[in-house]
Amino acid sequence: MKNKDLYNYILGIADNTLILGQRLGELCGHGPSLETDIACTNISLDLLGQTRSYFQYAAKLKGEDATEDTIAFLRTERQYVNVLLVEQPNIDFAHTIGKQFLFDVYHYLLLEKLQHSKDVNLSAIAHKSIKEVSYHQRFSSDWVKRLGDGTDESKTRMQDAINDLWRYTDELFHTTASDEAMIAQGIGVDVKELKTSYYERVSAILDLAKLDIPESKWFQEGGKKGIHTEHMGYILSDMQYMQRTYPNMTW
Amino acid sequence: MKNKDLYNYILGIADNTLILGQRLGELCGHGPSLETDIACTNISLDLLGQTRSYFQYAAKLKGEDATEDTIAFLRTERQYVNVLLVEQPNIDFAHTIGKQFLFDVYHYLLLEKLQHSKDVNLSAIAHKSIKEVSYHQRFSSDWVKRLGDGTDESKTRMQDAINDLWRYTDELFHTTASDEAMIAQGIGVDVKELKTSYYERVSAILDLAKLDIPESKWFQEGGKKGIHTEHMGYILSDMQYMQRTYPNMTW
Amino acid sequence: MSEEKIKSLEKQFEDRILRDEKIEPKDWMPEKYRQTHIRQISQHAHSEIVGMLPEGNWITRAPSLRRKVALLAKVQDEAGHGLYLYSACETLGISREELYEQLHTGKAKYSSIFNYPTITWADMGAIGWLVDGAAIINQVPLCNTSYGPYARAMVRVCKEESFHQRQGYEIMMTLAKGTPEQKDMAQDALNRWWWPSLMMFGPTDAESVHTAQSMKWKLKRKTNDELRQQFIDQTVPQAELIGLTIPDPDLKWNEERQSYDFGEIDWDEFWQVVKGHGPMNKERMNARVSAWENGAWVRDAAIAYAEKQKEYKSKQAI
Amino acid sequence: MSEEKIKSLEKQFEDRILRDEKIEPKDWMPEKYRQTHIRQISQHAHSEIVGMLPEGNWITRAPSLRRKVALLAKVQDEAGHGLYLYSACETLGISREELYEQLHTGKAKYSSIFNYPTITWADMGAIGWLVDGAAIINQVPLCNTSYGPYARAMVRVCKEESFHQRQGYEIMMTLAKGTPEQKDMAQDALNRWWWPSLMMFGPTDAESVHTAQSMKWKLKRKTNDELRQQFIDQTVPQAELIGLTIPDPDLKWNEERQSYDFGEIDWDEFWQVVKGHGPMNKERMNARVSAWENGAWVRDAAIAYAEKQKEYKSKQAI
Repeated sequence: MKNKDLYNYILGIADNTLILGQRLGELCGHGPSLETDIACTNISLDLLGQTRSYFQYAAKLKGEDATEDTIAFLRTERQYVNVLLVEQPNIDFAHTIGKQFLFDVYHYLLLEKLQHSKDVNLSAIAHKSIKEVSYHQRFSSDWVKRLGDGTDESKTRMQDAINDLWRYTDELFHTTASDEAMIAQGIGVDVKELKTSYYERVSAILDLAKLDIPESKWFQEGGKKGIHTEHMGYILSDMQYMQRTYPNMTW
Repeated sequence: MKNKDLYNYILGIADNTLILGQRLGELCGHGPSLETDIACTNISLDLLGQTRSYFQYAAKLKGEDATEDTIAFLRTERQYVNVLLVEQPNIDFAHTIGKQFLFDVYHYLLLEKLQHSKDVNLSAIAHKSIKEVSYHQRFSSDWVKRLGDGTDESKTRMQDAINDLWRYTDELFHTTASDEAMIAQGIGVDVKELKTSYYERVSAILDLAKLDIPESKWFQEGGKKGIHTEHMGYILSDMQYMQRTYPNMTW
Repeated sequence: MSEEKIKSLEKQFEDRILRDEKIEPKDWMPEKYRQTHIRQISQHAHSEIVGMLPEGNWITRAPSLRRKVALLAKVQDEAGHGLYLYSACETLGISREELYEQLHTGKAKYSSIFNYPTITWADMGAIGWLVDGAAIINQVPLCNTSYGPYARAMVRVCKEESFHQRQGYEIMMTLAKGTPEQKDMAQDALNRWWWPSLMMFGPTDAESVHTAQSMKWKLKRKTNDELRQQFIDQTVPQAELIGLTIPDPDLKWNEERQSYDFGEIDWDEFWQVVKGHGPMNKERMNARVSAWENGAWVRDAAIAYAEKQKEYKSKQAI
Repeated sequence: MSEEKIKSLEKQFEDRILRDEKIEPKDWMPEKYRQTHIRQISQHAHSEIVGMLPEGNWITRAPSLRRKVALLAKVQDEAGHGLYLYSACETLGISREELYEQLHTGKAKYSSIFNYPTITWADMGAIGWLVDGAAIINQVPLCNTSYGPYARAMVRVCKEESFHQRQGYEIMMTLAKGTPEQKDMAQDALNRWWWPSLMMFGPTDAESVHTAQSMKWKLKRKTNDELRQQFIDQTVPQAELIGLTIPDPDLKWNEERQSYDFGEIDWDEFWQVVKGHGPMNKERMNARVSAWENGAWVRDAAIAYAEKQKEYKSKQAI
C-alpha cells in the first residue's frame, strides 16, 4: 500500500467512531426514556455514518478487494486501533453518558482542526461531521450536568463514572508513528496540542455539573497499539459474527 | 451419511451437554463461594467431557473431515438442537441452579435408560457419564433445598427461577423423527416415557425445598427443531469466535 | 349534565364524524370514544416500543455497515412513532406514566407479533417485509380516522412504515438471490414469520369484538378478514417474484374470487401468545420493565435538575 | 508471659526451624512469624483466585473442545489451590471472611501479573508457560518451608503447576508451528507477557524488604534476583526451541557467568501496577467484590438452611 500512514491515520479516527457507535447500538430500546433512546440511537447513527465515510476512503487507499465492510469486520482484535475509552461497557446510563462526554469533547476539538487538513477527503468528512458532533457534545454535556446536579444518587453515579473513565482520557492525546507522519504533512491533526483545551473544557462542564475533577495521574493506554481491554473481544465476537460465519457474501 | 438418524440422535443429546457446559463455563471465578465455583466448574468439565465422547462418535458416523470440533463449532444456530432450557442465562445463582436441577433430573433418567441402548458406543458413554450426572443431580438438588428453605430472599429467588424455567421443561420429552427412528431400533430412549418419573422427582425435591410446584400448563419448545431463544446467538458468537475467525487451524 | 343534553351532544358528535370532520382534544366526546381511543392508540404506541426489541437484537450483529445504519434508523423511527402516538394518546387526558404502568402490568396489550424471537439476520428482512407490510394495511385507513391527533400521527407513521417495508423486502431479495445458505435463511425466516403475520389482523370476523363501533368511529374501515385477504393477495406475488415459497400447502389462486384461498390459521397459537405465553412475552416485558426501573434514577435526576434550574432562574429574576 | 519465658520459647522455636522440624498450628510461634505467614499465604491464596479471572475470560472462547476442557480443569485447579491455601492460612487464626475483607479493601495484595488483560488465545499459552513457570520457581522452595500446613499445601500446588506449565508451553508450541497468523499470535503473547513475568520475582534485591527474616524462616531460600535469573536461564532455550524470540534486545548469553545477561526491567511500570494502577487492577477487584457481594444471599441461605436442619434434627432427637 502506497499511503500506509494515511490509511493507518484514518483507522485511528474511524475505529473510535465505529466502536463507540457499536457500543451505543447495544442500548436501543433499553434506555431510561424514549427520548434518550432516540438521542442515543441518533448519535450511534451519526458515528457509524462517519465511520462509513472514513472506511470508504480507506478502502480506496488500500485497493485490492478492500471495502468499508472488510475494514470494519475482518480485522483481528490486535488490528483495531480505537482508544480504550470507547470500548468501555455501558454499566449504567452515567457510564454511557460519561464515556460519550469524554469522547465528544475530544472529537469536536479534533474535527475542528481536521477541517483544515490538507487532505480534501478528510477535511470534507470533518466538515460534514462536526455539526453532528456539536450536537453530541451538547447532548452529553447537558446530561452530565443533569446527573451531576440532579439527585444524590445521580451525582454519585455520575462521579463514579467520571472517576472510572478518567484513566482512559490521556490516551486520546497519544500519537503513533503514522499519526506523526501525517501531522508532518499537514494532513493529520496534532492531538497533543488539543490536550490543554480538552481538559479545560471538560473541567468547565464538570464544574457546572458540581462534580469533582479526578486528580489521578495514572492513565491507561494500549488501544492505539491494538492492545485492548478484555471487553474488546466480546464486542468483536458479536460485531463480526455474520461476516465471519458467512464469508464473502453480499448483504 | 448412512446413519443420519443416529447422527441426529446423538446431537440431540450432546448439544444439551455442550450448551449447558458452555453456560456454566461463563461463571468461573464469579460464583458466590470458592466451593460453588469449584463444583460448577467441575460440572461444566463433566458435561463437556461427555460432549466430546458423543461428538467423536458422531464425527466417525459423519465421516469426511468431520471432527468433534467441526461439529461443536461450525454449525449455524438453526443446526443446534439443544433444548431451550440449557441456553437460558445465568441471571443469578438461583437461575443457574434451577436450570441445572431441571436438566440434571432429566439427564439422569435419560442415561439410566441409555445404558441399555443397543448401540454399544452410546451405552458405554451413558454408563461412564451416569456417575458424574448422579453427582450433578445431588449437587443441584441440595442447592435447590438450601435456597428454597434458606432465607426469605433465597426462597423468593429460587421460586422465581423455577417459575421462569418451568415452561422449558416439557420440551425435554418431545421427540424428533430421528429420535423416533432410534427408539424403534432400540438405540434411542423414549423420553416420553420418562415424563411421569421426571415430574414426580422434581416435585419431590421442590416439596422438600418448601417451594411451590408451578401450575402453568403453557410450555415453550423449539430448540429441538433448531428454533432457539434470542440468547443462543450470543452464546454462539463467543463460542465459535476462534474457529470462525481462524478457520482450518490446529490448536 | 342532563341526559337530554348528553343525547344532543352525542348526536352532534356522531354527525360531525359522519361529515368527516375531525374530533380534536378540546372537543366534547363520549366517554366510550375516549376510552376506546386510549386503548387503541396506546396499544399501537406500546407495539412500537416493544417492537424495537426484536430488531434491536440484531444491531450489534448486522452483517454490513450499511445494514447496521439502516437498522438503527429503522429502530429509531419506531421510537419516534412511539413518541407521537403517546403524545396523541396524552391529548385524551392520560399521562405517559399511566400508559407505561398499563403496559408493564399487562393491562394494556401490544402487537403479539413481537413475542416471536429474531434468530437470524433474515428475520430483519421478514419483519420489514411482512410485519411492516401487515401493519401498513391495518394502518393506512387510520390516516382518515375521526380523532385528529391520531389521524395526523398515522399519516407520518404510514409514510415511514412503507419505507421500512420496502427496505425489508430488499433485504429478502438480496438474500434470495445470494448464496444457497442465504436463500435458505430467507426461506426459513418466511416460514417462521408468515403465520404470525397473518395473525396480526386479529381473530376472524366471527370472533372479533368492537368491530361495529370501531367502524362507526372510523377506527376501522374493513374487517379483520378483509384486511388479511388483502395482505395475502399483495404478498404472495412478492414472494414469487424473489423465488420464495409461502409455507402454506393450501394456498391457491381462486379464479372466481380473484383472490388467494389459504390454509387454516393455528388459533390456539394465536390465543396462547395473546394470553402472554408466546415464546418471548416474558422477555419482552422484562426488557421494558427493566429499562423503566433502571432508568428511574435518571428521570428523577432530570426532574430534580430542572427544578433547581427553575429555582435558580426565579431567584435571579428577583 | 515473662519476657524471659518468651525469649526461651523463641530460642526453642528458631532451633526447631534450624533442625528442619515443621511448625504446626498448635505450636507456640512468635507473633511476627504468624503475621508474616498470614500475609504471605493469603497473598498466595488471593493470587490463585484472582488468577482465575484472566484465564476464565477465555473459557467461553477456547478454540477446541479439548482446549476448553483443559482450560476449565486448570482454572478449577487454581480454585482448589486457593482453597488449600486459605485453609492453611486459617490455621493461623484468621477467618476466610477476614482474608477476603483484606483482599477486597486492597489491604492484602495478590500477584500483579493478573492485572494484565488476556486479549488473545495465545495468552492462555503464555500464562501457562511463563506465569506458571515463574510461579513454580518461586514456589518449589516453599515445599520445604517451616510452617507445616503451608509446606504441605505447596507440595500439591507445585505438582499441579508444573502440569499447567507444560500445558501452556504445549499451547505455545502448537501455535508456533501453526499458520503464520498463529505464530504471530504466539510471538505477540510472548512480547506482552515476558516483562511482566520477570517482574513476578519482585523488586531487585537492593529494593527488597523482608528478605533476611524470610530466609531464616525458610519462606524464602534464594533472592529475587537469583530466582529471576533462574527463570530466564530456563525459559530462553524453551523459546528458542519453538522458534519464538524473547523481546529483549539486550538478552545475551554470558559465557563467564554461564547465564543470560538481560535488559533493564521497567520498574516504573512495576510499581504502577503494584500500587493498583495496572491495566486491569480495577476490573479484577470489581469482579471479586461483585462475586462476593452478589453471592451474599446464597451464603446466608446456606447458613440459614444448615441451622434449620440442625434444629430439626435436635428436635427429632428429643
